[in-house]
Amino acid sequence: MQAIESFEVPTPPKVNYINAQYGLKSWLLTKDHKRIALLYLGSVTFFFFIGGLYAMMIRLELLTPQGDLLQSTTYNKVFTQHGIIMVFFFLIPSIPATLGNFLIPMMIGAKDLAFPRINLLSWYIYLAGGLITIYALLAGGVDTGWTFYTPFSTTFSNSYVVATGLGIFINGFSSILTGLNFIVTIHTMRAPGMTWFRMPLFIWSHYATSLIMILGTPVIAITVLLLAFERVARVGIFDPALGGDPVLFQHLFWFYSHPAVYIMVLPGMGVISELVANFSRKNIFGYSFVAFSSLAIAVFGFLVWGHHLFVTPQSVYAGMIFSFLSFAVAIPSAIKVFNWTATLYKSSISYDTPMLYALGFIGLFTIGGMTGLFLASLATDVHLSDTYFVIAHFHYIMVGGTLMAYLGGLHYWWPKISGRMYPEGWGRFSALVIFVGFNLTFLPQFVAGYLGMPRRYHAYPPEFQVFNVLSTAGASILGFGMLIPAIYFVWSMRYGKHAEANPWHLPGLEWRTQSPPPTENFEVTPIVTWDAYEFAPREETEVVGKFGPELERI
Amino acid sequence: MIEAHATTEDVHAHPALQHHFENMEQQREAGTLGMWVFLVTEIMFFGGMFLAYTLYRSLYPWAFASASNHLDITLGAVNTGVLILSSFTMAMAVYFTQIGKLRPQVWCLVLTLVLGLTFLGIKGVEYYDKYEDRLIPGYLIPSRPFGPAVQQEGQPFDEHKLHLLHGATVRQVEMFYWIYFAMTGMHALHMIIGAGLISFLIYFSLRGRYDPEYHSPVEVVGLYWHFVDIVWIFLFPLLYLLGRHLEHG
Amino acid sequence: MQSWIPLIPDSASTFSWKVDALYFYLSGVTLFFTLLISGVLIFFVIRYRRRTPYEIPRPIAGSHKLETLWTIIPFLIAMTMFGWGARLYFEQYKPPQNAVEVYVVGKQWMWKLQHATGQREINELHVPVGRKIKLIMTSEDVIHDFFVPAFRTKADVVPGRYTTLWFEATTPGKYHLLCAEYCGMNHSGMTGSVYVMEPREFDNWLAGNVGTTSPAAAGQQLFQTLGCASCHGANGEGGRGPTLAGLLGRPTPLEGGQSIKPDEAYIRESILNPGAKIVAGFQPIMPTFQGQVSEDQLVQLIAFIKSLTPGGTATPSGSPAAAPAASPAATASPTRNIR
Amino acid sequence: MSEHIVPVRIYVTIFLALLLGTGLTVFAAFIDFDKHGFPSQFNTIVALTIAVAKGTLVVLYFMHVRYSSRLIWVIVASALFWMGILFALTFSDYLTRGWLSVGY
Repeated sequence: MQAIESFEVPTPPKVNYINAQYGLKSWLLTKDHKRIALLYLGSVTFFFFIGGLYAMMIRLELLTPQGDLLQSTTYNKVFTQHGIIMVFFFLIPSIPATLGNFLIPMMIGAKDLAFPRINLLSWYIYLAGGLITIYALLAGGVDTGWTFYTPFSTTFSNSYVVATGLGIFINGFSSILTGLNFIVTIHTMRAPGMTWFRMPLFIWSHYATSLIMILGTPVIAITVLLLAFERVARVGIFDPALGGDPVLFQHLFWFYSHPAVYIMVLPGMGVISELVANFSRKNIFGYSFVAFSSLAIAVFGFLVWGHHLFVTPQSVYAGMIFSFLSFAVAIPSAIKVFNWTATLYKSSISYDTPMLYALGFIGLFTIGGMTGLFLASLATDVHLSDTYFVIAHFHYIMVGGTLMAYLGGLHYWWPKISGRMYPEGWGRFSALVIFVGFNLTFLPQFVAGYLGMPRRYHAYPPEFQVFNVLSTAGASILGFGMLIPAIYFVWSMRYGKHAEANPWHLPGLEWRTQSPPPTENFEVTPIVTWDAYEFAPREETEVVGKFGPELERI
Repeated sequence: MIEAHATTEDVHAHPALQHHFENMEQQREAGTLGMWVFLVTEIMFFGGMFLAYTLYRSLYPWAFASASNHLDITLGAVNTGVLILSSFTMAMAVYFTQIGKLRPQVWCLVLTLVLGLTFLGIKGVEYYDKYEDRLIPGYLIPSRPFGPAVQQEGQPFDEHKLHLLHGATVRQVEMFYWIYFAMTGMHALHMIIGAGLISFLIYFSLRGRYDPEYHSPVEVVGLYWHFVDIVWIFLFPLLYLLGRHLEHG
Repeated sequence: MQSWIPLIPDSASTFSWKVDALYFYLSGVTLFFTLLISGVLIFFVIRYRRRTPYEIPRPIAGSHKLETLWTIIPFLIAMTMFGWGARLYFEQYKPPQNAVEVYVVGKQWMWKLQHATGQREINELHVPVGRKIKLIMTSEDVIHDFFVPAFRTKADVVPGRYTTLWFEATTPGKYHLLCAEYCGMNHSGMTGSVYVMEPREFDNWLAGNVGTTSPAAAGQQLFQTLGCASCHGANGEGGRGPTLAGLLGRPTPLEGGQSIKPDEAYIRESILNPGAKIVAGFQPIMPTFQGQVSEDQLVQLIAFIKSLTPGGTATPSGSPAAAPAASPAATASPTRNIR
Repeated sequence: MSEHIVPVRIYVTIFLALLLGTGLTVFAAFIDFDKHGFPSQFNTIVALTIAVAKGTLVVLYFMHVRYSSRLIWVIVASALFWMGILFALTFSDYLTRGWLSVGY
């Protein structure tokens, strides 16, 4: 109790990073990580709504089995562009480039990221990549699927593959630079006393994410570049007609694109660790296990790409290696889920909107993770690969996981970012709507997938219609649910209640400065003498979790 | 709980110290670390191409040997020497910056730049030779030997010019040249970027910007330059030398 | 049966129930953990809801025992899944001896199939119950994927190489044949049907569909016209080139000390790129046939080479063990040209 | 706090060693080791060994890793480790493709 009162920092409406300077130029040339985070927030949201629009088109088309709304060429472009926009321009930058950018320096007590200019550069690179991609979409679109499998993409597709590839190539550098900046910042910019094991888990997970970004992204960059060259110049590393091997492309592609899944979900896990601990006022159960499981995921994530190639078919023996490793990567994720759940034991749980998202995340991520086992298991994957089961599985991770975490984090840090409170009632309502809509959209797809409905089908056998109708209904609810936060966040920027420095009464460093923070984050460089999530003095810690003597004896 | 830390603005703060760093040491450390992390991404970037190279050499060993024997080993070896020398002068530039000798520092940088450009020049000569020999793959290159375009017109390409070893086909030789141009082209691009960076260094070095306390940029560009050197150290034997012993076989 | 929404697809092969069993096991584990986690979550959320605004719960240090427990138990469960799945996968992708072979060529956006006895089909496949069928598949253009949900099996069809798929149908009926790898504009139209028939019906069907040369016979024709026979012998007995009769599966030493077990891909490679893997003791004198033979023709040459038996004469009507004895197509004239 | 300054003598030595390595690798490339009873692919092994040695010298001395913090060592090692992953797992596919007997 005592501890919490002492966190209070007076919040006079002072000079902060938002009103420190005015004018468009001050935003476009800013080197402040918080402003760059806002630039990212705006552009990422823009791409999210474009991607969402494509999603609605897909769902509307699939309402009927005949394929009567869109032509097949249009439909192919729509799902391709949905994938490309959502993966490369929303999911990958979403949490790291907005929340990570905003919070990493604040959480470790730094004034900025190590390379502020590179940080701004990465946003411009992202924008350039995005604009080139949008150009490709407007000029005629691309129809290869976001996976760009050769030789379809190199030789047979008659669409804007090169421009899109270029967009993705350029965007990759934005991701690399962000990851580089985070790693250097976390290594060199920590405030005095901020040891590695005092860092919030959000930082650990972003560190792991950054590792994947710098190790994986260059491989997709060169792969996409070679692909574009092959298409333009008709030379062939990947084209069987020219002596190449299309499976090599798949190896190189998935060497990045599977770990990229962890780029998307690891930051989400970091957000959830923050939310679970802070909204139950409890130190996270098994801190070091959660921290190291992030690193384990980053490392193991690179060892499992071959499970996308079980039916390609790669060698049966390679398939077995990859299957084994894929099961292994499930373990660190399981550890996280168990620890989050255990954190809630004997805690003090509030039902604020961010916590609702966190609880939703844990449930949905469990389903998403467990259904991943069906795809890691060789024999079931043979039947399930390239069906709607896969679609449902990764949407449970990407939407049920990453997007939930992103929204939860955005609500949680909104007072810090904007200096205003969002409307709590609407927040809870929309969290509920999104949860219901999401499940209605994707749960039926598991069944449709096992029944054999292949993905990327414009028209489908009529017996699958019932699942698609359910999905489309769910998607409408989901889409509606997404609009609510978009509206009230914008509304609250002007009309929301002013936020205190520490509206949630939390010990984290980012709450020990005014809301919104000043340009250099802290008035004076803080000296950290406490652990992450230290709500009560350490002396009070129950050394042995009382999970019942019978469990402890094991 | 928040206590004042040592004042951030030292009285004698170095003019090059950026506002968000505590001191020059932290700034230098961040710069070096950043470059190393970047080099890791570069390694992975080239890694994808090395993987393709390894795969196709193991699939088409004879074609790769034939094609590789067609490259000019003298120019390749000279270029290796030139690049190693430039790496040495770059290391010396860092050394002279560290001990604060301005003139040799500038001279070393200039020498590095000249050597780098020499490398690119020799590379250009090699590329031109390949162009003359019509060994550049791709439809964009006029009158290329490879591919259906020419073959269908009934002008059989003089395969003997390629000195194909038994078991090699023109198609596979084309694969070698595509990988050759992709890898050396990417390497040359890195050289060009490096040359640009060194030009910047020379400009600022002449204005006396770097001193023993602040030489992070020289050091960081040096790391980059050495990395490009290492890539070539691997490219040279892989592209020019392997299969050489089969030349007269 | 269709009055209620089905949860599993039709079962029509020997794999179906095996894959279903694994699927049910996985579903059971998933359900158990999902209910466990969400149950515990809901219980905690209600039991430990915040009661007063300023309450601070006592911190709890982690427990190594619990961490170990929930690392090892999921790992062991995962390993059961891995082992089960891997065993079944091995079974699915290791084709059995003496399977009836059907050649499949995928192209945008249709399936071209040909039985060993010569019958050609487009987007349809007729197979008998209780006989092992092995598909040897390749593509003319992009990657496709041969997917029959009722058989619980699929495999990509990749240009430039052969992939195989085998199954043994159990239940007569008409089942979906789908392309599961995105292949361009009309991907969703690249569908068809697999007709599983009782053996007697199947033989009748075969009898009613004579009229095309068997792939092996066509291959023999090609073998002559392309001049293969001049080095390999009219019946593959060998000469300046290696013996082809009984080549497949027979460990063969190569120049350079390696050894391989020739398969379809090796024959294909040797036709298109003869120098790649030269049989020990032979000169690399064979010219390439790259660009001179189509995918269909390659398949026919392979079928012919596979039909050759050591010491015997060519029996180009398909592998005798595979062709149903009653099939009139087995006597299809080897001299008829496919063109 | 200050970094280690490498003496000129070492730079010169390394430079000469690198030149020597280049000469050696060119020389070795023309020897047909296969004919002299060495294991197969010995030319490749020699060429790559020399290249690795040269690269290591550059990394250790020109790039100062020998005098750098453990962190830099870890970074260099992890880059090589990840390259290893890329190669090892990709080739786990290509090298085992022929293993499965396909039933003839």
